[in-house]
This record gives sequence, structure tokens and C-alpha cells, in this order.
Amino acid sequence: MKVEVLLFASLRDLTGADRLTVELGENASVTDLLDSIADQHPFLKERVALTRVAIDDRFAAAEDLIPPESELALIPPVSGG
Amino acid sequence: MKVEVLLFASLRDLTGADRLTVELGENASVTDLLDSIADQHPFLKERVALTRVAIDDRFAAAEDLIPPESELALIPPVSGG
Amino acid sequence: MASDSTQYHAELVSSTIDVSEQTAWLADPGCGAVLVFCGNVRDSNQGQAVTRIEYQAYESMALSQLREVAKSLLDAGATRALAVHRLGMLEVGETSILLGISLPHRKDGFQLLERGMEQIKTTVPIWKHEHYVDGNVAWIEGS
Amino acid sequence: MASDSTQYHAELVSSTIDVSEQTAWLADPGCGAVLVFCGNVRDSNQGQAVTRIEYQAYESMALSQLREVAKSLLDAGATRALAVHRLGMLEVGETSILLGISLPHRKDGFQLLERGMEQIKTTVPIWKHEHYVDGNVAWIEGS
Repeated sequence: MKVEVLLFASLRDLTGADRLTVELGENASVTDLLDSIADQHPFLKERVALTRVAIDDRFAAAEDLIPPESELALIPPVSGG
Repeated sequence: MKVEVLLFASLRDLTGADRLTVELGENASVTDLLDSIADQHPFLKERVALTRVAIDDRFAAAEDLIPPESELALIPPVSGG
Repeated sequence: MASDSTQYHAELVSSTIDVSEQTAWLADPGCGAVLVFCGNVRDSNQGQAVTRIEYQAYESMALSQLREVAKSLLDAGATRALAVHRLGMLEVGETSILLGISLPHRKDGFQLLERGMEQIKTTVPIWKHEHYVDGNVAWIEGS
Repeated sequence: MASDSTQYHAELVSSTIDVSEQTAWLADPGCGAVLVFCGNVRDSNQGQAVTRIEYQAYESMALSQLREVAKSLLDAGATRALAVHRLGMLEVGETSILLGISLPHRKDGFQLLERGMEQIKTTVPIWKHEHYVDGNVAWIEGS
């Protein structure tokens, strides 16, 4: 399946976009998503290592599966407050 | 010498006054002052044990001497804030 | 522990945070202690002179994470909890975050407030874009 | 360490403490953190329903001790420190004490604020005269 992943902060500047499109296999996990991003967008490879994934407004664990129709986002280390 | 000692909170209510007069020997210490109060105003005896003395707006130690012309006060345990 | 949703509040705002209004909301007749933390934009960061900071958020998630912070402060004993984060461009001295709690006694308040700020600094998806005197800008990631 | 006397302020007041005005004074372009503690009159104490509290002070000493608290917060790292105590009769919900600090980073702020409150609660000669629903009154000595 094809998914969209929201981008923020430096990832937006780096890509010039506020989202990425990623091609994923069935039953892909968060780890698979990050691997696919690194494969399909190699210039993000190093950044992805430091980045968490959110599924529907919640931080996801590495082994969580990506549900269809969910809102996905890459969350670099936060600095609000 | 004769000194005046300022009173606050329950000590004021207990004595019906905002100050006490106490007769002191020469070179009296804070301990001497408290002993003299307990002697000369026996109904304050139990209260004096819990009370600190201030000399000129500062807490005094037991062995400090009472300087002439100083402002003296009995300070029950505080409860401000 | 169940948290009464009328007792906590989280908000993302785009203009000045009214500290006194927010603090007034925290007051409760059963509470002897109200504690408020304000995070303000500093004029320097790691040796560089800062002129202003733009705060960018993943808004839907930031709001739900801020709510989690406020809720967890109630669960930890606060009577009321309030978390307000401002977004957009802020000048030096302006308040970006207000975190406040009220509770019956002051004793646990200080560490609760600290814990809430730690939680905000690590779990709420908001990022600083710092603008420097020399015209440069930088995203701050991690704090 | 020498404390700059323009950077701390202590005051005894007889009317409402203006929290926002006081908090505004704490702000400083070099400070990323402002912390404020407000002590409010609670509607009960040790199981008794409280209607109001009168605060009595040994005023000259209370002011000098409050100044010491503020000064010692600067010595401990705060950039600005503020201690305001209200005297006289206060209704439930009103603020009797405001203690505030600002500092470059939040890290030490929480424990500094707590330490300052402990110092106020043990060294400033002010006493509560509590008024209860049943018409009784009592001096509180020790806290």
C-alpha cells in the first residue's frame, strides 16, 4: 500500500514538503515504515534513526503495525515548552 | 534593668497586651530573659519554652546578651505563608 | 484514577497567554497552593543571540499530548491542572508555555510542576525555530 | 555572593496581591523560566470549616526576614526573586503569599521555589488567626 507520512520541523525543510509518500508491504510495522523511508528517500536515512513515529496522534512502538487509513507522522526530538 | 518585650498572636491574647515589662539583671542573656519572664509571669511559663526571642528584628541565640535599648520580641512558632 | 475533565485544561493558542486569567482559573476553595511555571523566550541560546522563536506544532497530537500532561497531574494529586502552549512567532520575553496546578497543600506541588514540565519537554510534538541576530535560523530538535 | 538589590523585592501589603503585575516584574530577557507560588486561604483546616483568616505580623522583622528569603534565592541562582505577603483579614480563596523567581533555565527553579517557601514558613514572623464556621477562632502557631 501507499501511505502518506506527515513531516515537521527540519524534516520539512530538508524535503521541501509537509508530507512524504511511502510504498509499504502488507502488515508493515513501524520499523518497516522507517526502513522503507530510508530506502525510498535515502537522504533521510540518517535522520530517520533519531525520529519517532506517531500513528493517529500517539507515539507508536517499533513493532506496532501500521493500520490502513491511519494518520502517520515522523516526530523528530521535540523542543517545545 | 527594665525591658519591654513585644508580644504577638496567642501571647497577646493570653496577656491582653502587646508588650510585657520584664526586670533583668545586668549582662542578661536570652536565656536569662526567658527565665525572668517565666518567673515574673508564671502563666507564660509553658509557652516560653516554645518561643524564640528576636533582638532588633533578628532571631537571637540562647547565649546572646540583651543589648540596652534594643527592641525585644517573643516569637511563637510562625504560621504565615 | 479517573480524572474529572472539568478540572484540567489544555490549549494551543496563537496570541499572548494571559497569565492572570489562567492562574485565576486554577484557584479552588479547597486549595492552599497554586503553582505556575512560565517558559519565556530567552535572548540567547548556547552563546548565540536570539531575536525571536517560531514554534511549530503537529497540532492535533500536541493538543492531545498536552491534555495527557494535565490529566496525569490530576492523577498524581493536583486538584486542577492547566497547560497552555503558544504557537507561531514569539519575541524575546514572551511566554511560550504556561503550566499551572492547584492542590490542597504545597508539599507535592513543586515536584509535580517539575514532572509536568519534563513531560511537556519530551512528549509534546512542538519544535522551536530560532532566529538569530546574524540573520541565521535553526531548528532545535531535542532539549 | 553579592545580591543586586534591584533584582529582589519583598513587601507586606494590606490589599489584594496583583499576581500578573508581580509576575511581569520577574520577567527578564535572559530568563527562560518564571516560577510563581501562591498560597491561598483554604476553606478547611484539620477538619474544621474555615471562613476567613487574619494574618498578624511583627511587621518590621517580617519584612526583613522576607527580604532575606528573596536575597537567598538570588544567592542560590535566581536572576530575580519576589516575596509578597498580605496581612489583615482574608477571605477563602484569597492569596496570602506570592513567591516568585526567574532564572535562565528551569532546572533548579522548582527546588529553589520550594526552599524559599520552607524558609518563609519557618522564619518570617507572621501568624494565622483562623475564623471557623461555628464562630470560633484560633491562633495557628507552627505549620
